[in-house]
Amino acid sequence: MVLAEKSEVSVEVEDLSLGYEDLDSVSWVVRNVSLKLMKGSSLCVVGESGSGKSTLGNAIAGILPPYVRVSGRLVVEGVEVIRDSRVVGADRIRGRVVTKIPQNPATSLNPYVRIDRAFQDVLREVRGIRDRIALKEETLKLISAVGLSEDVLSMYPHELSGGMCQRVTIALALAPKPSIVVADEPTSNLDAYLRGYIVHLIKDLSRKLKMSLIVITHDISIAEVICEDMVVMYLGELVERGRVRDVLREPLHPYTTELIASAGLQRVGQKWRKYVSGCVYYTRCPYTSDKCLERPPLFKLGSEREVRCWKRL
Amino acid sequence: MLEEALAKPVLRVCDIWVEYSLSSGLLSKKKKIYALRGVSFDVSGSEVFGIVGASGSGKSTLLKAIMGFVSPSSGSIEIDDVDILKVDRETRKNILRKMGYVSQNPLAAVNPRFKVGDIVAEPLKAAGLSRKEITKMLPTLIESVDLPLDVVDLLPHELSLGMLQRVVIARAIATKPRILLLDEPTSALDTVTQSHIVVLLKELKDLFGFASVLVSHDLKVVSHLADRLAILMAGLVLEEGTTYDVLRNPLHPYTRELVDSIKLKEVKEVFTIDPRTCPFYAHCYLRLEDRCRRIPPLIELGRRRKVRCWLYS
Amino acid sequence: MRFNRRLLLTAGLAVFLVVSVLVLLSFTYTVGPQIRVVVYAYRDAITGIDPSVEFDTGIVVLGSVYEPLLYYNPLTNQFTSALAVSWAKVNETFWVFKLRSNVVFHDGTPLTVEAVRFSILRTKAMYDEAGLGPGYIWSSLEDVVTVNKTAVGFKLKYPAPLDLIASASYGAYVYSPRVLEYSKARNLTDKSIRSWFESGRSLGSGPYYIEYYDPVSEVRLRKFEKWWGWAEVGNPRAPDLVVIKIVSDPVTQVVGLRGGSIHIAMAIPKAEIRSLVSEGFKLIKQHTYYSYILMLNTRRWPTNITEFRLAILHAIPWDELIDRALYGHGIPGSGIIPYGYPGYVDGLRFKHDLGLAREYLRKAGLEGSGAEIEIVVTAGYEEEEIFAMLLKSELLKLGIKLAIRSYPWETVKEYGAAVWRNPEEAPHLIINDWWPTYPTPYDYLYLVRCDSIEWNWSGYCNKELDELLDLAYSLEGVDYGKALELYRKAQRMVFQEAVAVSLWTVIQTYVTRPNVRIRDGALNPTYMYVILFQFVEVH
Amino acid sequence: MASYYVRRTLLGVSLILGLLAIIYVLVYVAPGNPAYVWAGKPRGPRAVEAIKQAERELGLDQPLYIQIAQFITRFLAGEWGVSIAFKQPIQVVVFRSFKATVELLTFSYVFAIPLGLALGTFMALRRGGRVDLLLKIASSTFISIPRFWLALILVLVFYLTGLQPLGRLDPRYSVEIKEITGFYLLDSLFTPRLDIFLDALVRLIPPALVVAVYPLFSIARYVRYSLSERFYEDYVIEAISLGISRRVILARYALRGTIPAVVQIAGMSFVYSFVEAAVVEIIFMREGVGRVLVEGLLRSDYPLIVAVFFVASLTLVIVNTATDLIQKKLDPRVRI
Amino acid sequence: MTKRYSSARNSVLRRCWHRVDFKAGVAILTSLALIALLSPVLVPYPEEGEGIVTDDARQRGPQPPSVRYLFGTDVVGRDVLSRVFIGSRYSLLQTTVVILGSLVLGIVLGILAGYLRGVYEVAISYAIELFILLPPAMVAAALSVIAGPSLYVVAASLIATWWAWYARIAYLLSRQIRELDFIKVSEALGFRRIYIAFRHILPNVAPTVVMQSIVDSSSILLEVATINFLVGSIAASLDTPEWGIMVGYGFRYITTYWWMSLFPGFFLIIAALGFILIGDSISEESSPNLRRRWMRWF
Repeated sequence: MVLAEKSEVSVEVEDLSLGYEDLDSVSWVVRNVSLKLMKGSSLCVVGESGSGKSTLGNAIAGILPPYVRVSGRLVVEGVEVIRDSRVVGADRIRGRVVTKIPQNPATSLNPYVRIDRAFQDVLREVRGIRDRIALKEETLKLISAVGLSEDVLSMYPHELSGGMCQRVTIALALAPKPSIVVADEPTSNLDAYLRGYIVHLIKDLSRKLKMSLIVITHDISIAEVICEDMVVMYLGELVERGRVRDVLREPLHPYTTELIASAGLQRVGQKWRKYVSGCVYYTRCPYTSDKCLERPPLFKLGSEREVRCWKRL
Repeated sequence: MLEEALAKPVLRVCDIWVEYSLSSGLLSKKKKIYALRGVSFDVSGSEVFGIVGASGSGKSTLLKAIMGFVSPSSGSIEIDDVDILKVDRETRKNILRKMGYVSQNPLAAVNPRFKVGDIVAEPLKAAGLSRKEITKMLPTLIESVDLPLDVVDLLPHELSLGMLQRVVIARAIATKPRILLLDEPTSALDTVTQSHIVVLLKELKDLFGFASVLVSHDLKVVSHLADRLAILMAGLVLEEGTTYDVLRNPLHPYTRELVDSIKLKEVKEVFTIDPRTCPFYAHCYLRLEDRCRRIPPLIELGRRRKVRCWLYS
Repeated sequence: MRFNRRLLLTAGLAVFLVVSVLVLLSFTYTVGPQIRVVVYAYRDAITGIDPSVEFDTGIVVLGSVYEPLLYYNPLTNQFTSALAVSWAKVNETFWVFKLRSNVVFHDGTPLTVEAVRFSILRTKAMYDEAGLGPGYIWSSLEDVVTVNKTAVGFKLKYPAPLDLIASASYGAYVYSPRVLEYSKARNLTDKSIRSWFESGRSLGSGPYYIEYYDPVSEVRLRKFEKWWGWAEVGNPRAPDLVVIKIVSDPVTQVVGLRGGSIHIAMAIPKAEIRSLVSEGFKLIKQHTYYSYILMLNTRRWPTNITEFRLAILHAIPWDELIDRALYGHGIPGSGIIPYGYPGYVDGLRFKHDLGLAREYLRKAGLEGSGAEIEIVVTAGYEEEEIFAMLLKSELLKLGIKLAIRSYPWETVKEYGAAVWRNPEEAPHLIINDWWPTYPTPYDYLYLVRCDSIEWNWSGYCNKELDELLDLAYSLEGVDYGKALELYRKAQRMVFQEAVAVSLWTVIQTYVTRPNVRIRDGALNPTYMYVILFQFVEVH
Repeated sequence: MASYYVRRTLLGVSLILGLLAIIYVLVYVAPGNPAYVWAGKPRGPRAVEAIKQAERELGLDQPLYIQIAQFITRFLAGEWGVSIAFKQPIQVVVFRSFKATVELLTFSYVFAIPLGLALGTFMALRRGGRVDLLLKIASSTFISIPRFWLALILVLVFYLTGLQPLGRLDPRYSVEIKEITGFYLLDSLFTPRLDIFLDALVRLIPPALVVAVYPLFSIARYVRYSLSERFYEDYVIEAISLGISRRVILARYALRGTIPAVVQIAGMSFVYSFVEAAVVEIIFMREGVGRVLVEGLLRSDYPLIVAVFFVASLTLVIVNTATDLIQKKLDPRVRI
Repeated sequence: MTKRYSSARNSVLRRCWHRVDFKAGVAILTSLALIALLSPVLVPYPEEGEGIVTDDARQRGPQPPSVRYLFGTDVVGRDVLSRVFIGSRYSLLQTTVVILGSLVLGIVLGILAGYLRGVYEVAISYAIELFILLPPAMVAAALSVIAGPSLYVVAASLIATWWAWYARIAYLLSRQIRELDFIKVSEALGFRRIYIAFRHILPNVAPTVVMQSIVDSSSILLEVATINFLVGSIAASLDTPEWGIMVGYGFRYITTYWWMSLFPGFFLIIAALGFILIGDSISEESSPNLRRRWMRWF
């Protein structure tokens, strides 16, 4: 493997489609998504459940289940992960270059071992640290970085609260010293009260360790706090992309508008409309025209802004 | 007149204590853990009373106690001046029919093998309505929660979570209850659906004019719906007041943090709660040395404003 | 694949360890003495080895371990001396037996008059006191007395053929009275004596003693070098170690025999014998008194009708029976006393004649009635089952439905005896396999006595017959010939009433490996399945 | 923590008491005449008296609950009675054969369990592949074969080849071996004689093969199934995403949760085999509990049946309790 | 997250139809069922199949497999093919009876234990733990001694032990379900407990238990056969053309007339395999992770 020369691009997604095989059909959950992530920057993927954002995140983290179908191209830190409808390099990036903060912290920790054992596994396997004292030191460093005390190490996962679990998983994700961290809905299973805490923790750590950060969330207000760039997805399609500031100030796609409104617990959007082929958002869009029966292309507005809506034309 | 009607509470909860006994061993003594410690509040007219607390604060237990799923060790729960803890089973059942209950997880709240129509019709059936009457009433009910009519023949797993929650709400309001108990009605949903449900609940309240108790960990959701609210922690009410007052001028340090958390500001996580001290003692930045070790009394500060903090004694 | 490499390494290490342990052990290897071994595959579990109480399969062990005063061979009608060298009837109620002088028991104590007295009185007492064992054969005995140091006298209450009784295959064994000391027993019937014996010890005077006793799987007998008879037998090739293996499965008997794990097999499937013989295995046929007796329930409709019973008996395909059920290893039954046994009457047979059977059925008024009857057979006895199946198809031709039920032996016994309590519960037909305790015809005719409520499965009661039998029995000790005459008469009565018939008498087959020779003296028809191993040669 | 063990053990003890009660009802309260059997089926002049005596001993004239209580106390005090069929104290009859059965079963399971685990893991890792398909068909077929049929085929093979090590030991050796533990494989090492050890081993392998087939393949099938499920558990996916190697994920993450169930399956079938192995024992001329039971059945030996029943169930209670305790040890979440 | 209790069951069956092994299993069992149903007209010697030794049979005696007697004839000359085919009725019926009996008993008791609290729960769950401990072969053995051996006794003793497995599943499931909100709401609405147990809990418990019983069915078939072999060969009439008994009967002649037990044993294995194939497919298809195509992925 020849590592590509050090470029500024950390993740490059080109026309990527991901789907799951079923009996004799494939349900595509991500369709023709392209995006780029620069080194050290942070990106939010926002969308409601079923928008394919988690699958996209998993692909970038290199954990595609065996029944997945792919097309397009995915390059992570110079390693080609997906090429020519095949997953080729997932095991080269997973845990080495990318790690993932899971959505469900309570079930994502090995219930059979104590926390320190989980750290040792990662450190030994991925970082190759064998020395017991070094292991202990490194574990302590990690655990204190997320603000936990030493006594957590001798506990089992089920003895921890949700917030503590999430912090342990964050520390675990940092253990391999990745250059990219994918956080998949890091706050969705936490009390509202803790959301801010975890969001800030992730943000601070990624800044401090100079990692690229990909946050997958349905809550646009989190994106506001944590990210610089933002991608809005709906039913597997990328509908809008841009700097977070710009998007929030002036949302171009009606779905983005709905997302922003819903963060303030306001409701916009249509009730129910029959689905037709064409724009994916047709069923809920308040501003439809006949044009919407045709699938809109991704309109580029400047270098950093893209939107998939006829309204912009 | 209006004042009087408002003043007469529909639901009055008085000094409720709920305990769980946790047996740690056959031979060792049973440990008692209090889920609720002397909680009192009342709800009148078509008021929405919100209760905010982190997980483990006892907020769900409170609703369960009102519904009779758990029995309090002392205290009284009066509905229209009848103490439901003291009446016989039949009367109690009749009173309970005046209440609707919406729970956190719509999946657990409906029988997965019932059709939506049957689910919604169940309270009507319990009220002794004939099949004919029920079929007549169903469409209005379904429409009132913004669902298409053809869902009545679907099974729960064919609906999305948001739709299912609407079904649960439809069931709760089927018998036109005096009181609606909402136990985290939105916490399992993503932000868009969440906003839809919140809007729906608001509409329904205006339409039917029932009183309701809303329980949530998310101050944002509660503040949108509730007229008054109480902050609950470790089974103790820490603060109570109108939503406007509490949000504008939070008195208790914990409330302040909660208000901050709406804006995703960085807050401290609450790890340890000693049941013998003020629940926020370990994390309070205003700690008033010795006194704070004891549990402060609930201090009344003017009309409908209470706080449990030594700061105001 | 680091995972596999490590696994491989561990496995390799384990193998190395095991091998090195084995090698180390092989240094301590010593060759045991070469001994002559005979493995005798017996079919059933051993039910006990108390010589005074055992009344069933234990004889297979006891026969080589203990000796009676006399042996009797009914085929030749001759007595041979065992522990008694000579004997005489002094008068009708007093017998004297002179004991052999050079006999020692397995613990080294010599045979004395006291030992004979002790053993026989204990046998009698066990029956009288606790109802256990075959002690009833001594019911005529009043006392055993010392005549002199080497002669023992038997005082009787009434005349009885004591020579026959003393040579009975059950209940006539002599053993050392030292057992009282060993077992710390207080009296003859003390339970501790039984448990002393049953825990696998022997105190007899026979050529072998019990070394290991597991009634379910195997018994090991060791050669008793001090046995008095070795010189007389003159068999230097007698086995040093006899293993009586319980091999209940006939197939395993064949397989074991062919492979060498078994030397003598007694339950080879009949269909298999010919091919084994052609391979060089030796076949020994032994005449027995082991009979299968069909009993007909006379207390339940419709078998309570004599004509109906006769119809059934004429429907039995008699000529086919031996061939189909026994593959020729049997003798057709006649009456109920087996061929070659005192009191045997030839020609008491029915014929397979469906026409006659229909006739009887009409007489019984049951023609075309579609009567349903049932037969109970013992599970695992293929002969009985095949018989039942044949009968079933024949009866079907007469329009009678036969239901076959097969149960374990104990259950069969309960069903049989039920005829007295509740005849409706007892089956219409039932097969009893029967062999004698000591050679008297009474033993067979006992099956149809009124007072034999345990074994008379016909429920047949005829006072006249009973009186006849009582008379014959009392004459046994006085005029044996007259007694036999009466027994024959009784048998004819039973035949005419069609209550019980002997289906066949078994010819027992033993198959041995070529290197084992069973001499003539090793088998005695009154000793079921017993091989006297002093007469077995191992080459 | 400690109290969990106490409680589980107490449950085990209560189950044993319950078992005894059931067995009593099953065997003694049924029709038939236990007193007659208990007295040794006496005949003759004193028989009625002896039966009366036995009735008093058994307390058959008492109400049922007292009978049960008496039975349990008698049983727990070790008064198991004397076998009707074999006249020996029941403890002697049962435990002698018990050792032989345990030797056979232990030997089979010692190989079957790890092999089954390995095979199952192998199949799970290659699920969907051709090797997996082949092994899946093979294992499905093997567990479809009833044990008696397999034994039967083996007999046929033996018959045709004419070589067969039957019994537990060559009779020559059986008089030389020192009985210390009752397990011949061990005793021969204590004796110490290599040839005896090899003889015992050679005779043990064929029946052990028949016995081992079922646990081996059922464990393999279970492991394949449960492991394949487990690969999608959140914590396994998390471990994968952290780049932990397959070896560690298998050993510490996926297999960890499978093992208690495997122990349970193995334990259950181990005890059920007490009876089922009877066929194998009969065919291979070995002693064994199952064989004792069959012999007892043929002779309506109530006390013996009760004892075998009890010993088997007791083993099952012990195995079950042990499994639960192991599970607790392996899985810190378990709470009862 | 609460587990979804319904994963569309009918779609599981639909999915199974796409599997080769499921089809093979169904094919095996259908043909066996057909054989069982039609055997009286299908077989050449139905009388012999039921156990009667006809004159013909006596004439021909034991014969090895040939064109005329495909599976040979047994020791008294009966056609083995007829016996095996007619025997399928007994074996399959017995298995079905055991499954249905233990299902009904297990589900009812399990739900009662899981839903009713207090003494009922304690008593029934203790009974479940207890009955699981009884080895079926032993119970069959003991009952055979007491009640006399028969196919009914074998079936009864299997039900007596097997119900506990289903009851345990039903118990644990209904204990989970009773904590769910829809049960609580129904209770609060004032429905009777018996109504809730049957309307709400039963439909949610039964499919899982039934599914388990399908997966189990091969074990039950084999257990039935084993017990029939063990208890039957010492204690049942050899007339009965049940497979286990036939194998046991033929076993005595295995060295000479090997076909007598080989063929019924063979059918036993085929039937068990059929059940296993179906059970496996169902359990794989009903698990969302297993039904997907799989290759090594980490």
